[in-house]
Parts: sequence; structure tokens; C-alpha cells
Amino acid sequence: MKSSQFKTGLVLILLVSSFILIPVSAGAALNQTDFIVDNLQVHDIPYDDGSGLMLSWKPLPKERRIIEYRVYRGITPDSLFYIGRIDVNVKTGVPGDEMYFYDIDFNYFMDTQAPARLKREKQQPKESPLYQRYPRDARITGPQLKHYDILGVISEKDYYYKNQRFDKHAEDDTTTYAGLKVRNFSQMAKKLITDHEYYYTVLAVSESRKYYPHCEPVIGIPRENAPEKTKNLFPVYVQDLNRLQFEWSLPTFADDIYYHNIYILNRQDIETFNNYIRELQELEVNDIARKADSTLTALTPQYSNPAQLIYRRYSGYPYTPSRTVSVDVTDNRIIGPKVYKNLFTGEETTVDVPFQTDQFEDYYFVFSLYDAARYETFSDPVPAEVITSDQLPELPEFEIQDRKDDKGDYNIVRWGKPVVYLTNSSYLNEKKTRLLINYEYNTNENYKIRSIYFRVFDENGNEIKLINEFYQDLKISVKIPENTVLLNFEMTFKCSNPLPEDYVIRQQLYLDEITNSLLPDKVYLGNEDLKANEYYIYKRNYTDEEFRLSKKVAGTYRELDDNIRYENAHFKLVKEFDADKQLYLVSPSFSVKMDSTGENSIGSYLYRDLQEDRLKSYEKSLLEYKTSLDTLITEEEIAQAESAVEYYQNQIDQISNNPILQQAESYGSDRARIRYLDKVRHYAKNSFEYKIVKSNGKGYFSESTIHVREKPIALTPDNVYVAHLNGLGKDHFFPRSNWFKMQMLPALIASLIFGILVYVMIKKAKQGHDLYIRPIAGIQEIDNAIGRATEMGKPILFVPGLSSIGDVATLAGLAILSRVAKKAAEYDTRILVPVRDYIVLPIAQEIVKEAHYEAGRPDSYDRNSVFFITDAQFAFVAGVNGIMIREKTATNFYMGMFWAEALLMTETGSSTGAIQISGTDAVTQIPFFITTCDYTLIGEELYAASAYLAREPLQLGSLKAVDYFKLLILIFVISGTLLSTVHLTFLINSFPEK
Amino acid sequence: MKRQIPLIIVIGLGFVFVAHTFIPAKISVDFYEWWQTWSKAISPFAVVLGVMSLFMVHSTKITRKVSNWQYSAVTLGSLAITSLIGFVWGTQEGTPFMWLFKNIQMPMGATMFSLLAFHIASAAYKAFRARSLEATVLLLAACIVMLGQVPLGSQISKWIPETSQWILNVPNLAAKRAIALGVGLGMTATSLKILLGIERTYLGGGD
Amino acid sequence: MTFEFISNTVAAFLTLCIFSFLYKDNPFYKFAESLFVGVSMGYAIPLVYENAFIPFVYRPIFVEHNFLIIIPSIMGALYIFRFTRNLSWLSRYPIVFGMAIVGMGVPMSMHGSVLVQMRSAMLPLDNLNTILIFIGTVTILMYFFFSKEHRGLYGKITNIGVWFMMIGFGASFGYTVMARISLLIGRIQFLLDDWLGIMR
Amino acid sequence: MSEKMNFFERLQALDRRWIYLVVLLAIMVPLVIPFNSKTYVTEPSENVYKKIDSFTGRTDRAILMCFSHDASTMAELFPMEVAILRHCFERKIQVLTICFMPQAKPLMDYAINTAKEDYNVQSGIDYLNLGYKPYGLFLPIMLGMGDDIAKAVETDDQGRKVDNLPIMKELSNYNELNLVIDFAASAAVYSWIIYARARFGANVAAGITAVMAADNYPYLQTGQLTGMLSGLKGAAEYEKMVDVFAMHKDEYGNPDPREFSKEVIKNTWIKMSDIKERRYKTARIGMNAQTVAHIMIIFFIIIGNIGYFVTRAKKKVTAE
Repeated sequence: MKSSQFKTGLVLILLVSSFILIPVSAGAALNQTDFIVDNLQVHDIPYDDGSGLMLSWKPLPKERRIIEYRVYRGITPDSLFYIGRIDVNVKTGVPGDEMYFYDIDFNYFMDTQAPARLKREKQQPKESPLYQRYPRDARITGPQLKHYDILGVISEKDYYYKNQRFDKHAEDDTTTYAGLKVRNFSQMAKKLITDHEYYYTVLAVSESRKYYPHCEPVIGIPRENAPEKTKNLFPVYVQDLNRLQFEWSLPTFADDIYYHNIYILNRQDIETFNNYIRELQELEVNDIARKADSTLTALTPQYSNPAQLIYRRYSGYPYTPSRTVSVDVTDNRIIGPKVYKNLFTGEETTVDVPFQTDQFEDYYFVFSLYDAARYETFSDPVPAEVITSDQLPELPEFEIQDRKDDKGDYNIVRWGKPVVYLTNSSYLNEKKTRLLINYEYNTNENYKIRSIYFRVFDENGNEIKLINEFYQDLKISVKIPENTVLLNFEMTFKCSNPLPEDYVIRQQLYLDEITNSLLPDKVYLGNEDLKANEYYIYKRNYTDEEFRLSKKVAGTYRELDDNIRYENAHFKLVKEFDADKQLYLVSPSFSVKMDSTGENSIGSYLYRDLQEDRLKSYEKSLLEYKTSLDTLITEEEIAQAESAVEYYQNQIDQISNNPILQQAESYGSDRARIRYLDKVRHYAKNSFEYKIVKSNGKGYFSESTIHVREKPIALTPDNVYVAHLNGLGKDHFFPRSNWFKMQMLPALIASLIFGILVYVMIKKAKQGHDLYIRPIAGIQEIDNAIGRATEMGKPILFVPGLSSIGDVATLAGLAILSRVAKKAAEYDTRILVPVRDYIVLPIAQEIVKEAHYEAGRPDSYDRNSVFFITDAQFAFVAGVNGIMIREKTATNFYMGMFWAEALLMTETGSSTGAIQISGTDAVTQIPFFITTCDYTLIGEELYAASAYLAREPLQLGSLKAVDYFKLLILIFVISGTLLSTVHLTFLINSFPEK
Repeated sequence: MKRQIPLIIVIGLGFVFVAHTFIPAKISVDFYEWWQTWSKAISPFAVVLGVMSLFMVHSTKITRKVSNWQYSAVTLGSLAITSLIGFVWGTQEGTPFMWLFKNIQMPMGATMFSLLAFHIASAAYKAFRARSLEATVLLLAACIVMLGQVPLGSQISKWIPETSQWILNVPNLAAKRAIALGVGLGMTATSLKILLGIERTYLGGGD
Repeated sequence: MTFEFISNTVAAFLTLCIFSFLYKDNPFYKFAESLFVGVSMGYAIPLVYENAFIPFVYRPIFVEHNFLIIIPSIMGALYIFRFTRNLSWLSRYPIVFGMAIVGMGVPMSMHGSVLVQMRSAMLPLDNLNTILIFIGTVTILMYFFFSKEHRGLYGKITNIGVWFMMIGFGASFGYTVMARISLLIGRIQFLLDDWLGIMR
Repeated sequence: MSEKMNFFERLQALDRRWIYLVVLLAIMVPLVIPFNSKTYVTEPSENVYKKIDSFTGRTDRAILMCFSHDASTMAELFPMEVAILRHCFERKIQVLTICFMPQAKPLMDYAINTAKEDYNVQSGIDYLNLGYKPYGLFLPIMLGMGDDIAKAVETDDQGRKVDNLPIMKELSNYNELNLVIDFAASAAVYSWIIYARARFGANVAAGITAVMAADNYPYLQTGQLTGMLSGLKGAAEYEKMVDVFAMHKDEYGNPDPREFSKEVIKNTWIKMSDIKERRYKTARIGMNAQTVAHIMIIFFIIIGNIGYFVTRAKKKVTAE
């Protein structure tokens, strides 16, 4: 017997291992060269800043069963590092004949997840040039840094406190750096360098993860390109305001855009201008061609730009998107507010251009993007549209507030008055006479909506219905005449703040032929089409030169939660390294805010002495230039020296007179100094001033002034930073951390009440107070069923659920078992208790044994009547079913937690003709119990029954507490419903919505 | 002491969490982040629990040679082999490890519960009885919902899907809301009892 | 015989092993079941190692040198003592640390499962359906109120609740039947299509 | 007892294996011989579709798909996952995926791979697979995403830091990750409701096995659930909506996606044979078998109960 069992076991184990061998042995042998990727090409990406390349190759046919393609890049063809992969669905392969991989922008270079040391790629021969990712080891990766632009992203804490000072002592370089380990960077991102050579290769990996040989490495050189042509420019001339307004579309590649320019062009110059543009394109092509082939000659420009600059905006870094500008015309001239200097060419432009307002049709306008490589791309010239100011959208009042319940990472921008609009409709019946209409509304804190009134008119203007939506559930239903083709809606509000009498929103529903349903038309507030306009929210902090577009939102919005990232990482270029100390070196200087002109940034160093060194070197240069003034002769040189003197004087003043820097240097400890600078920088970065623009997207826009605070903030020791930052704008908003979430107040109150109830009731139960629980109907049935089994002389089956002891239902089931076992012992009827959980087993045994003792029949207790079958769910059921059939049990109890298997047991029990009583809190199983059992304890009844029987204080107390809380719920639900039915919504509104 | 200290941790830390729920301030978020990194570090060890309990159950069966002990050997063997393969060849798409998952674990997992379709059918035939008025109503509602779910229902009469939706949207909604309120309250009570240190079964037995 | 066919055949064989339970409990079924349990658990181990142990324990300590993480990882290791007789109390620490989040559970489930549901139970009664929902909710709540006996008028009211509950359970019943059959359909689709390829 | 059994009693005593055989046939036949049937669309599914569709082309919105089920309920949930992913890829809606169960990881990968076959989409740009995170981190990550997604999840399934991926540019928390869909056979979605929605106001939808569907109606009414796809039927509905609206072609066969309309979907009938790829109609074919099976079950219940009442009446007679 035993040996045969052993054999069976052996066979089974062999069977298992045979499965496992299949995948291992399945790697079929095929000619390896068939798996090399074909036709790998590297292309330059157009319009970019010279850092993007695109790879393309021909995917292998799907019969090759490739699971992924891995891409490698290197500086030389003999060492290439893994940079990314493309997953493929094995079954279908790649549908097209080409697949692409982009190596663009700043993307992953290295972080702590990189391997520690240089590792060859898997399954490669010894001479293979392929390696896994760039390792963390500075000896390997360090020398690579110079082939890329590497941007280190460093958290504030790591940058300030984890750096190691590193002074270079090389002859030509005595710079001081801040050294950081790889672990101090949250990431290093790379960007390819323009005109640098890079090699790429690709390999395929098979379904069974075999790495096939890679293809021959291919060279790629990213080239600097001119910016993308701006698609749209909308110039508008507002006649009565004597103002030009411009709106344009944003570019896709914005990384190296340096200036936005707007030019004015006379109509007769258009042809010259077009020639100029054509020539620019040829020059670009020539530039790139010359880089590849140095023998080519450079083209000399023939044309000059006939258009005249009227506006220039610095784009900032990182790029600050902006879509609109307005330029005033005074006395038929456009005069710029300042001298525009081109930092690359040094050319200075003073804008003073004639603009004859009576001949505006003679003028065309051009928009251009100018990038850091001095390429400029122009839009098509367009004439201005002439309008009057009443065609401009009306700008609502707006205000900024700190959001009340956050950790200090949101400002709220609010504007305007509430809006409501219909979004959809659907017929509720076949005759199409009942219509369900969905609506949306938007409002802000200033106008809390009490009620929305919908007046519905038919096409003839007869009022059909007036609906008072005092509770806004976003849907209304209307009875409409048959064959309705048009419905007019007039919507008004009752708000916490009164609205003007004529504040009415109008909208139509019209019958749409295609969808055959009533569709909402435009929404009008007065004459304004609400959806025609959008709001652009611009913001600027103390470190930005320009306002940047924060969000563009629809015209129906009334507020915006403006997210302000709480943490501001430092972004530093990584060029140098130290192999011995495994350090990557970054600059120790960082900016704190902009100076009072908003043009230069004020910064400091991680190390105090560097700040002093800088001041000293400035003073030295200042002195040098000052003394040189006496010896210089030519006017040009003198002018240059004078401007240098002015510059250095300025810098010295800025540094030594700046209250922030002064304050910082006054700290004795370096740590305190850094902590202070960190705080100021954090404040400067996260304080914003706002303005909003409302526009139709085509140059019809109105721009607000910068938002002004009604009351200036009082200075306290806490906001001393504000004092130091004054001068750039008093109306910056700094989001503050809050201390209580008002929205959670109801939960707090309810939890407190419930907590006290539970505590008190359990205490009471423990003290032995008599807590009343109504008799549960099923308990009566339990006794009857046991009696029946006794009459028939057959055993009772009791399954205490399949769950573990941690389940409340199991505990309840066991409490009932105690009662059943006792009764059974009294009647001297056999009880069978199969158990699935091995921890429940001894507990159940103990309970049954005790029950027999209590009944005075210790002799009749059989230890084997409580037994473990198996812990496998369905096998357990098979076991239980076997018992039912063999023993012909007269009564079956199922009390506790059951899952899908419940049905299998009760079905068998029902077919053997047993009386079945069940109880569970598993909601999905209750229906099956109800239909297959004679009596079922539903959900909480199970707990109640066990508490009733066991009278265990913990259960009893909490049951009572839940009961009283339920009473509270009942009272609130009933009174809340009645109140809201009679339009009193204060109670319902005091409960949370989500 | 062996019980007291853990209990104090639960209660103390638990009340900090209560406070965290109501306080949005930076310090509260920082506390949460600290807890998060720590529980992230604890989490991988929890799998040991499952493996060990499985191992204990089955190894006792094998050593005691209880009936059908061979199947326990199969369980332990497949456990060991699967994880070993995972460590040796990795767990990416295309490894033997994934093959085991896709062709053994996945199909069997899917099949286990599909057995129930057969059992439901036989129960429908043999056990779903309109024993009482309540059970009759239940079965009737069930039949309407079942018909309402399938395309045929709407082809027989448009009232079937509509009635089925009405059952779901009205009486079912009322029933489930009331039951959910009870369950939610029960859940809150259980959490509360743990928080107040009244309920301690999670500490396990022993002193 | 392709690799895919072999794989599918293994899967199909095991599927049939489990279906054989319908005939009666047999060694094939028992074998498949124990294999299932083993593979399921074995599957989790390497995944947890890769996705949790490496990023949350190994890397913070050994690469990022965040040595504070040693404390929770030691705490986690205490789980192992769960199965010892004398030291099992040590395993309470990791459990307790995670358990503390019940502090958040109390107000959050009060908020999400009780208060929000209460609000939606207070909707104005403006048509027959909302009235029915209101009656249903209130009477069922009363049914599960255990401090008053179900007698007389109160008993009749709670009886209304029972009817609502039965219809609700009927809906669950119908859906459950649908779910189980869907699963069977899924398996048969596998057998017929992926394995035998006789479906179109 | 020895009395001769009448027809109904004999019917009742029928060996259950015969019933199993009938079930098998009832499901196999409609699968092998497909026919067209008319799926009607219910409101909860409609709402999921509309919500997702409203993010079309927006870079400051994304949906999160959380896979919380194992292979055992794949038959019901997998078709909906594929349908939703297909909708997103077709309409350029950004998708993030995540799972907290080891068994769900390959299902998630499989769903993405299946849906992306016909689309030129790239991980990290158009969609992002955040991979498997241990269950112990479910709460921490769910809550952490309310502050900062990148910080909470840290890495994606390829081990890349999520921080600097292009798709994350305008996504910081639930304000942008504006819809979470949880696919589960369990109550996992309640955690999203209780924590993510209550604390951060995230929109939550459920793709759920039919077993759990009826229990979720209260959450639908309160709006705690934006929408719900229930079981195979929900999947079939979503497949149809994607075909009718997102995949709509103009008369020349060019893609011409259109807005959702109840009237259109009500009267549109899609022929199974018009959809070539079987992966896009799995659920609808399944619904055919489902129809037959439901009829069969109802028939069984009726027969069984007639038998029950006849026998009971007879017993009463003999007892008297």
C-alpha cells in the first residue's frame, strides 16, 4: 500500500516537472542572422533645438515571434549602452513595415536604479560592444558626461545638506563645485548635443527571451533646426481704443525658443518679405549641409527683413507659454515701452513705427519665433481685423484666495457669477413626450447656489413649465408636446449673494436630424455666447521674468484650483565628476529671486566664502576698469569700459545692499544661513501674482490688470520674507498650510458620537447591564430543526463557515454552534462539524466539548465529530457533500462566512431532503441561501443571533451601539427627506456630497 | 508587556492617523509620507507569512503521511519550482516563469470558478424552490433581471429591460443602500474597536 | 506542433482536469488543484522580491544609504517569528505598524459609507420612484434594528422591508448567475478557439 | 416510497451530469455558430464612456485603470479593459495602468498589448504602465496620488522614474487624473470611493464582475461612482459604443469619430461580421451564449418548481 502511494507521488512530481521543461526546451534552433534587424536608420528631428533623433527600422516578420526590440546608444560603435525598448505582441507582431524610437529632449540618463558597475548585456559574446544601462560608477559614466547635456534633478534637501565641497586644483580650472553622489540625484536626464555623433543599434528578443545579435551600429547626428512656423496669428485693431491686439498659437517644440517677435509689414513689401523668408530657409538648409560637408560654400544673404519690429518678448527658461499681447497706438505711431536688445547679436531696436490708423489696410503683421541658435521662423503675414471695443469679451472681476483645506499647494482663482447650461437630453418614452435633460453648473464661493430656476418655452414662446431645482441633481425632466423640434430655456438663480435682475442664461434645445434627438445649442448670458470665449490664467512668481500661462479653461468655468508644487527641486547641469570619490559635480550657486528690475536674478552660493570671493572679484574688476578709464583713448573703448564700470557697480550694490543676502550672511552657522536662503527661495518660488485674459481665441480678448489685494498683508515675524521680497509686487499670493479640513467636520462629529456610543455600550455590557435584543425568528427554527433530527434518529451537520477566526461571521457562527451543540447533546443527537480553517478547528472542538459538559452529557462527546477536511475551497465542499449523502443528515446548518462554494453544499443538502438553516453576512451568497434553504439569517441578523445567544459583552455592546446609531440615522434620514421635500435643504446640505 | 506595547503602538499611531485625516497641513502630510516609506519597507516580508503557513500545513501532511499526502508534495514542489524559475530566468514577458503563469496558473484560475456555472444550472433545476412567498418574489425578480441582461430580453419586449432596470434602480437600490449603511457602520465599528484597543484578535494568541 | 499549440495543450489539459470534477472528485482534479495552489504562491515570491524588496528595502539601504529604513525592514523580518512558539509575539510589531491606519479608517468609512449614503437617502420625494426608494431604505433599516420586537404595526412595517430586500437579492441573484456563466463562456472560448481553433 | 415515480419525480431525480451536458451544449453551440444580436446600452456604462470621451486629446487629463482581479474573472473583465484601452488609443486619451495583485500584472500587460496592436502609441507618451505594486501599498499609493502621482508610484513597469516622462508633464494628482476605473471581482472599488474620492474628490468608475454589480447601485445614484460596467454585458455595451462612436467612419471610410448620442446607439445595429478582429467583439459573441444559457436556467427553474409543487401537492394528498 505504502509503496504504491509513493509511486503515485513520484509520478505526479514527474508530471509537474515535465511541464516545466517545456518552456525551457522550446528555444528552437534557427539561423541567427535571420533575426537581425534590417534597415536601421537614424533621422534628425525637424524644428527642434538640435537634440532630437529618430530611429526607424524594419520589424521582423511575426513568424519570428519577437517579444521586444532593445535600443542601444553610444559615442563610439564599440561600446553601446542600453537606452530603451519597445514591447511587441508576440502573436500579431508589428503591423506596419517600420517601427520608430525617439531619442529626444531631456530623458532618462541615470539614477539609483542603474547597475552599480559596468555590465555586459545578457547573452552576448565576449567581444560584444553592448552593455546594460550606464552604471552609477563615475569611472565609467563620468567620461561620458561631456558627450551629452546632463541635467541633474536634485531635491532641495539633498542639494543643501548632502553636498560635499569639491575644489578643482587643475591648472586651468580652479572652480569650486558641489559634489553629489548618484543617490543624491532624484534623476539625471540627458539631452543629445547638437552636431555630435552618436551610434545606435537595435536587437530583437524572442518569445523565450533569447537575445539575437544586434545590427551594425548606425551613426546619427542631431542638427539644430529653425523653429516651427507658427500656424495662426490673429491681429486685431480695436478702433476706439486705438490698440492692436495679437493672439497666436503655441509651438510644439518650445525648448530653445528665446524670443517671440511681432513685426509690422507694409503691403508693398510682402514680396520682398517672402523672398527674405525663402532665403532664410535656404540658409538653414545650407547651414546643415555645410556641417556634414565642409567643402560647401556658405551662402551670403541677399535680402534684409523689410518688416519692422513692434514687440518682443523673452520666453524665459524653462519656456513660459504666452498667447496674447496688446500694443497701444499713440498719435499714429507705435512706440515700444523699452529698447529691445537681442542678446545674441547685440543689436538694439527702438520701436517707433508709423501706423496710419486711417490706412490700416496697408499694414500686415507677422509673428516670429526666434531660437537660441539665432534661427527665426515667421508666420504668414496677415492683415489686422478692425473691430470696436464692444466686440471684445467683457472681463469679469476676479480674485485670488488661498485654498482653505490644503497643505499649502493651491491658490484659488475665482471670477464672475454662476452659470448653468444644458449638456444632453434623452427621451424617456417612445412617444417622445417626456424628456430628461442633463445640466451642469459652475459657480464659486462668492455665489453659493440656493436654487436654479428653469423656465421652459415651446417654439411659439408659450411657457411649458417652471422648474425649481432647489436640490441640484444635474437632471430635470419635462413633459413636452409631441413632435417638438425646439425648446427655449431661461435659467435664473437664487444665490447667497444677490444677482442682478437681468441675470438670465438662455439656451435652446433643437432637434438634430442625424442623432434624432434634442441637442443643446449655444448658451447665452445676455448677448455673450458663454462657450465662445476661454479664460487664460497667467501667473508669475518672484523668480520668473515673464508671466506664464498657467491654465486655459472654458468660458463656463468660474474658478480654478491652481496647483503649486510644494517642493521645488534644483536643476543643475552636470559636466564634471570625480572618479575617486564617486562624485558628480554641479555648480554651488543658486538663484533666490529676481532683482527689483525683474531682469537679473539674485543668487547665492552653498559655501559662504564663494559669495565673498565673488564680491571681491567684482570689486577688483571695477577697480581695473576705473583705472583703465584714464588710459583709454578711443571713444568706443571708453564707452565699453564705462558700461562695464556701471555693470560691476550695479552688481556690487545688488549683492551688498540686498537685505536677503545681508540677512543670510549675518547668520553665524552655515546651516542656519542655508536654511534661511532655502526658506526665502521657497517663498519666492511659490508666491504668485495673477492676471487673467478672456479671449475668443482669435484676438478678441480683454486682459485684466495684475490682481491687486484689497488690504496689504500686515508684516509679522512670520512673513518677514515678504518684507524682503517687496519691490517686485505686493500682490503675490503664497499658499499656506491649513490646519483643519472643514469638509470632514461631519465625519468628525459622527465618529465622536459613534465612538462614545461603542465605548459606553461595551462598558455597560461588561458591567452586566441587561441590554435588550429582540428575539430573532431563526433561533426558534434552530430548536425545531434539532428536534426533527432527533425524531428521525439522524445526525446534524454544522458548517461554521469557510473563513478564518478573524472574520466576525466565523465568531458569530461559532457562538451559534455552541447553542446547537448543547441542544444536540441534550437530545442525544450526533452532531458533525467539518472545519476548513486549521485555527478554527481546536476552537470548535472546545466549544462542542463544553456544550456536552454543560448539557450534562460529557460521555456522549466524540472528539472526532469536529474534524478538518481540507483547506482547498472546492475539495472541502466535495468532502461535506460526501458526508451529507453518506450520513443522510437530517438538519444542516451553515453559519458563518461563505463564498461561491455555498451553493454546492445547499444544493446537495436540498436533494437529500434535509432541513437547512443558514446565516451569513456575505451579501452575494444570501440569495442562494434563501432559495435553497428553509430558513436564512440575513446579514446582521447573524450577529444579532449570536449576540442574543452568547450574550458576550463585546459583541452585545457593539451591537447595541450600532443599533442606537442606526436609530440616529433613521431619524436624520426621515427628517432630512421630509425637510428637503418641502424645499428646506439645510439638513441634506450639511451632509457631505462625496 | 508583549501585548501591551503593540497595543499602545496601534492606539497611539492610530490616533495620529485620526488627526491626519482632519489636518491637511504639511506636517500631517510629512507624517504620512514617513509612514508610507516605512510600510513600503515592511510590505515585502508579508509574503513570507503566506509561504510559511502553506509550507507548514503541507509539510506536516507529508511527514505524517496522511491520506493523499502526495498532493501536498505536488503543491510544495510546484511552489518551489515556480519561484526558483522566477529567480533564475527573471520574471519578464517571455521567460519560463511567465509561461508557467500563462499556461498553468491563469487557465486553472479561470476554470475554477467557471465550474459554478454548471452547479448553478443544476441547482436551478433541483434546488431553487419557491419555498415561501419571499423566495418566490426573489426568483421572479431574478428571472426578470436575467432576461433583461441579454439581447433577447429586449427583443421579446422592451418592457423586460426596462423593468429589469427599474428593479435595479429602485427596490434593489433601496435594499442595497440600507444594507450598505449597515455594513459601513459595521466596518466603522470594527475599525473603532481596534483603534480603542477593545478588539485585539489581530494580535493573535499567546501572551 | 508549434510552441503555442503545446502551451495551449497544457493549459487545456489542466482545464479539463478541473472540469473532470463535475463527473466526480478524482485524482486528476486533485492534482490540478494542488498544482494550482503551489504555482499561485510560487508566482508571488519573485514578483514581490523584484517589485517590493529591491526598490523599497535593498535600494534605499544599500544604494541610497537611507539607513533609517533598516528599522522597518528588521520589523518586517519579524514576521518570520509568527510560527514559533516562544517568539511569536515579535511578529506583532509589523502587523501593528500597518494596522495603525485603522485610525484613518474610522472617519473615512464614516464619511464615505455612512454620511454620504445618508445624504443620498435624503433626496426630496418628487416622484413615485424616490418615494419607493425612501420607503425601502427606511423599512429595511428598521428591520435590522434589534432593540424593538417585530410585532403589530411595527412588524408590518418591517415586513415591507423584507419584500424590498427580496427583490434586491433577486437582482443580485440574476447578476450572479450571469457572472458564472460568463466565466464558463470564457473557458469554452479558450478551448474551442485558442486550443482547437474551431471558432470563427 | 416504493410507489412508482410520476413524470415530475423522475424528472427531479435526473442525474445532474445530464444537466451539465445540456449546459455545455447550450454554451458551445452559439459560440461555434455565431448570430447577430442587439445589445442595448445602459446608463451606467454610458456614463463611463462619456466621461472618458470628454478627455479626448487633452494632455492635462488622464484616466487610471487599476487592475484588481486575477485570471479567474478574466472572461468578464478582460473584454472591457481592451475596449476601454482601444477607446483611449483611438481618441488620444492618456491612460495610466496599475495593479496591486501579482496575478493581475500579466493580464494588464496582455490587455495593453492586445489593444495597442492597431495603434502607434508609445509607453511614457500616450500611455503609461505603472506595473505591479505590492498590495500592502494599495492604500499608501492611492492616497499618495492625491498629492503627487510621480512621488507615490515612483517607477513604472520598466523601472523608469515616472517623474520626468512626457505623459506626466501636466499630470500631478487626481485633479488631472480625473477618472479612476477599478476592474475587480471584489470590493476594491470601495476603497477608491472611501479614500480617493472622499479625500481628493477623484472620479471613480468600476468595471466589475456581474456578481458585485447589483450592490453598486447606491453608489451610482449618489455619484460616488461615475459609472459602471457590469460583467460581460457591460463589456459588450462598451465594445458597441466604441464601434458606433469612436470608430465611426464617414461615407468614404475615413475615421470620423462622433459624440455620444442615446438615440443613435438605440437604433444602431452592428453586424458581427463587420468587425474583423475578434478581440474587439469577444464580449458580444459571448453575450449570444449568455442569452441561450439564461433562457436555459429560467427554463430549469420553471420545470424544477412545477415538479416541486406537483410533488408537494401529491405528498399532501397522501398525508391526508
